[in-house]
Amino acid sequence: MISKQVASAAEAVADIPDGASIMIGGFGEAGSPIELIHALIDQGAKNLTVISNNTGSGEVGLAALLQARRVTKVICSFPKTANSTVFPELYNEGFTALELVPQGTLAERIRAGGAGIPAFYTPAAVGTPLGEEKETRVLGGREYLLEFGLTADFALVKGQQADTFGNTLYNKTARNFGPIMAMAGATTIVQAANVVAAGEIDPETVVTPGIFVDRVVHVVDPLVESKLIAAGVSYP
Amino acid sequence: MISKQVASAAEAVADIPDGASIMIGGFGEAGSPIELIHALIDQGAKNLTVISNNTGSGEVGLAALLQARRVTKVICSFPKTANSTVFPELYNEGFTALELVPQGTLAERIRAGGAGIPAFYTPAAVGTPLGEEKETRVLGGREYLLEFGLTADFALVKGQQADTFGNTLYNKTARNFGPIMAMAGATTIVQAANVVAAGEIDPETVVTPGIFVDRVVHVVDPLVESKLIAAGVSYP
Amino acid sequence: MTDGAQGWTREQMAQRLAQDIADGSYVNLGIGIPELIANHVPEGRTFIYHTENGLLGMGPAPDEGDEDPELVNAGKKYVTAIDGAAFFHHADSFAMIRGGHLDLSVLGAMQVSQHGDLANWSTGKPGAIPGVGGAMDLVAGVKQVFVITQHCTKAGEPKLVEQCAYPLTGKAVVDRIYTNLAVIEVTADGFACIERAPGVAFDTVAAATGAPLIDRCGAAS
Amino acid sequence: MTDGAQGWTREQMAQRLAQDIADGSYVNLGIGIPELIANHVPEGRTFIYHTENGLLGMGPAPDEGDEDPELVNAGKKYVTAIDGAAFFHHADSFAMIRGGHLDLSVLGAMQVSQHGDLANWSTGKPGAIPGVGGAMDLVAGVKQVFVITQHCTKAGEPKLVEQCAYPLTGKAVVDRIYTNLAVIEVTADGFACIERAPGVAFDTVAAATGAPLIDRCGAAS
Repeated sequence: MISKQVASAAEAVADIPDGASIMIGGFGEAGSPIELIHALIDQGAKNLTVISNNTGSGEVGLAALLQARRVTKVICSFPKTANSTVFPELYNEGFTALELVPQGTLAERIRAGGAGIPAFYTPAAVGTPLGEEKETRVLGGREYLLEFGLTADFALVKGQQADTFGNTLYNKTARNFGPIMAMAGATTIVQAANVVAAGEIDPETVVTPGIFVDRVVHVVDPLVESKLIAAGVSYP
Repeated sequence: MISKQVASAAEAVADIPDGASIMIGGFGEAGSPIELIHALIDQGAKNLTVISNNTGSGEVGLAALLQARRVTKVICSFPKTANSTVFPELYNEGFTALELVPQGTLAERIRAGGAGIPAFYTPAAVGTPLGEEKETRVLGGREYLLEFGLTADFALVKGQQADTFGNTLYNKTARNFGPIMAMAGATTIVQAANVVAAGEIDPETVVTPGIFVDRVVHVVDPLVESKLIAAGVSYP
Repeated sequence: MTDGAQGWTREQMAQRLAQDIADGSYVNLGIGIPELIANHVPEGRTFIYHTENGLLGMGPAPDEGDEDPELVNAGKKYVTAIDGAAFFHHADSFAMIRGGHLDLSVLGAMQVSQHGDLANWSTGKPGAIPGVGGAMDLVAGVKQVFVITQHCTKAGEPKLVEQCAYPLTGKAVVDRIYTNLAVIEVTADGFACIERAPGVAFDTVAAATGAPLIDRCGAAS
Repeated sequence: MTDGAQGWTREQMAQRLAQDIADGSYVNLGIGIPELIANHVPEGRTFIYHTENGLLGMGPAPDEGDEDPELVNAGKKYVTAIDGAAFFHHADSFAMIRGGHLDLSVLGAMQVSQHGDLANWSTGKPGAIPGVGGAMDLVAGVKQVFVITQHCTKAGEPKLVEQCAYPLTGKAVVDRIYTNLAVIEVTADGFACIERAPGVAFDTVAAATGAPLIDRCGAAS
C-alpha cells in the first residue's frame, strides 16, 4: 500500500541539506507553508537558495527563515511586502543575494523546470533592466528573451486537502505557485489541513496529481501569518 | 449579463472561413466534438488545416470532415487509428498533407501557443527523422530541439459541463487536448452536454477558465463515434 | 505646472476610463488608482476582473468578518469571488496574460514616454530594494494597456515625457493615458490629447506634459 | 536463429520484467506485450500506471457493459480508474513524462541497437503512413526505459542489432531489454546478457543477437 504520509513537519524536512535550493509556495501569506518553514528553521539547514514570490512579512514563516540567516540567495518577483523589514536588511548587508524575475517569467520558469523544458522565449522584460545581458531573439517580427527552466532540490507547498498518494487540492488563491512548484521540486513536501485515503478525492478535481508529491504532512490547523504578525509573534 | 451561449452548433461554426486553421480536441473518439465537426461539414468551409491528435475513424466526425475533402493539411501525432481508411487515401493521393509531431511536443506546442510562448526547447525527437532539419541546441550538456508555439483560428472542444461564462469541465480521459486547445484557439467553441448558469460550477474545480472560451453550445446527448461506426453510419 | 486638485478627481478619472471598457471585457486592474475603476462600471456593462495571483472573477472586498487570508488580490488585499469565478495556478494565470487573453490592463505609472514606454516599478536608486511583480508580463501580454495617473508628480514634474528616466517596465506598450487633466493617446506621432477635463485648457495640458502634445480633442468628441 | 516458442512465453517475459519494478513506481506501459505486465505485479507491490492521454492510476479493463468511451488508454482500449486516480490534460500529462516524473516506460521494439538506440514507430517504407504518438517523448523523458520484445522477428532476424536500420524513436535511450530468451542490459560496452531463460544457452542468445553480446549472467545471479 502506497502512502506518502509522514508523521510530522520535522520528519518531512529532516533531510534538507545545507546549500539546498528550495521552492516555497505562497503569494504573501496566502499559501505559505508556515509549519514546514518553521520546521526547517528548527532543523538548521543553512546557505539555502529560496525560490518564492515574496520574502515574507514580520518575523514568522519565510521572513523568520531569512532572519535566522539561513538563506543566502532569493529568487523572487517582489521582495517588498508590507511589514517586510527582514529581507531589506539582509540584502543591504550583502548577506542575501537577490535574483529579481518578473512574476510571469518566474511562474513559467518553474513550470518549464517541472515539465522538462530547459528553456523558452518570452516577451516579458524585453528592453528593460531585467532583460539586459539576456539572450534575445526575434521571432515573427517580435523580440523575445531566452529564459531557463527552474528546478529545486525541494519544494514546500501548502495544500488544503491531500490523499495518501499525494493528490492535492488547494484553497482559493492559496493555490498560486503550489502546483507548479510541486512539479519542479526534486522532492516535494505538501502540508495539508486534511489528509484522506486515496480514493476520497474525485479524480476530476485533483489539482496536483500525486506523482508530483513525495511527502504529505497533516497540519491540522495551520497558522495564519497575518494573525501571528498582528499578535507580535516572532519565530522561533 | 455575459453569456457566451449560442443557439446551435451551426451558429457556432458559421463564421469559419475557407483556409482556416482549426484545432479539434479528442484522443480517438474520447473528447471528439462530433456535433461541431458535423456542423462544420454542413457549413462547407474548405482548404482547412486541422490540428488534432488523430485523423478520425470510420466515416463520421473528423474522418467525415476529411472525406468531404475539406482538409488540406493535418498536424497530428498518430494518423493511423483503427478503422481509419479515409486519411491514408487522401494522404497517398496527395490531397491532404501531414505534419507529424510527437504527441508531447504537439501538446506543448499548443500549450505554448495559448500561453504566449513563441518557442521552447524539448528533448523529444532529437536524433530521429522528426528532428531532422530542426534547429538544435545543447543546454546543460544535452541536445534539444527548438519547437514553436502553435495557435489556430478556431478550436473545437468537447466539454461535459460549461457555464455561461465559458468555464468548462470535462469527462475523464475526454479531457485530453481540450483545455490546451481552448487556450490556443483565437476563437474557441465548446460543446457541452450540460450548460449551466455562471455560479453553478465550483470555482475550485474549473478546468478551463471561461476567458479561454468564446462560444458555448448545448449538445444534450452527444453522439458516440464508436457506436455510429458499429452501426455503419456515414456523415452526412 | 499643475496642482493635483485641477481637473478630474481620482474617482472621476476612474469613471472616465471605465467608459472606454467594452462590455464583457476581461480586465486586470493594477494597485492604486486602477482599483477605483471597479466602482464605476457603466450601467449595463459587466467586466470580469483577473488578478494574477490566480483568480478570474474577482469581486469586491468582503464584509468585515468575512475576510479570508487565502482569498486576496495582487495587492494582497482581501477580495471575494463572483458567481462564475475560477481559481488556477500562477503559470495558468500568466498564460492568460502573456497569451493575449486579457482585453485590458490598467496600471499606474511613474513615467510614460511619447513612444509608449512605461516606467512604473523602480526609481533605479542605488540601495533601493527593487520589486517588479507581474507588471512586465502584463504590459508585454495584454491586448490593451491603459495608464491611469496624475498628470504630474507631487513635486509638479511631468510624468509624460520624451524619454523615461526611470528603468522601464516595457517599451512601446502603453496605448492610452488617463490623467486628472486629460485623456491622451500614444500615437505614432507621439502624445495626442483626445479629451480634456472640464475647464482645463489645451495649453494647460501641454504645459504639464514633458513632450510635444498633439491636439485631437475635436476629433474625439 | 530461434523460434518464438523457445525460452519464456510472453506472459513469462512480462512476469520477469515486473520483478524489476520497485514498489510504488509510476509506470507507463506501451501497447502490446507491455500491457501484460499489469497482470504480473509481484505480491506486496503496487505500481501506479500512467497513460499519456491523461490518467494517472489506470486500472484494469472494465466489466462488460461498464465500458466508457471517454475512459480509455493510449491504445484507445477501455480502462478503469483506481482509487486515488487523477485526470489531467495532455500538456500536464507530458510534463510528467518529459519532466522525468515517471519511473519507468516499457515499450515494444522493432530494433534496439547496442548503444541503446530504439526504433519502434516506422519501417520507413515509402507510402506507409507514419504515426509516432508519444513514444519519442517517453524515451526522451522517463527515468528508465525497458523494452520487452521477442528476441527475433517472425522472419527470424535479430531485433538487437549493431545499428538500427529503421528510423529511430530515440538515441541511446534503452536501459534494458526483456526478450523470450534473456534479459539484456545496454552498457557502455554494448549488450550484456544478465539472465537467460531456463534451458537457453548463452550461445543461443548470442547467435540470435545481431551485435556482440557480453556474458554477465553469472554476475547477475
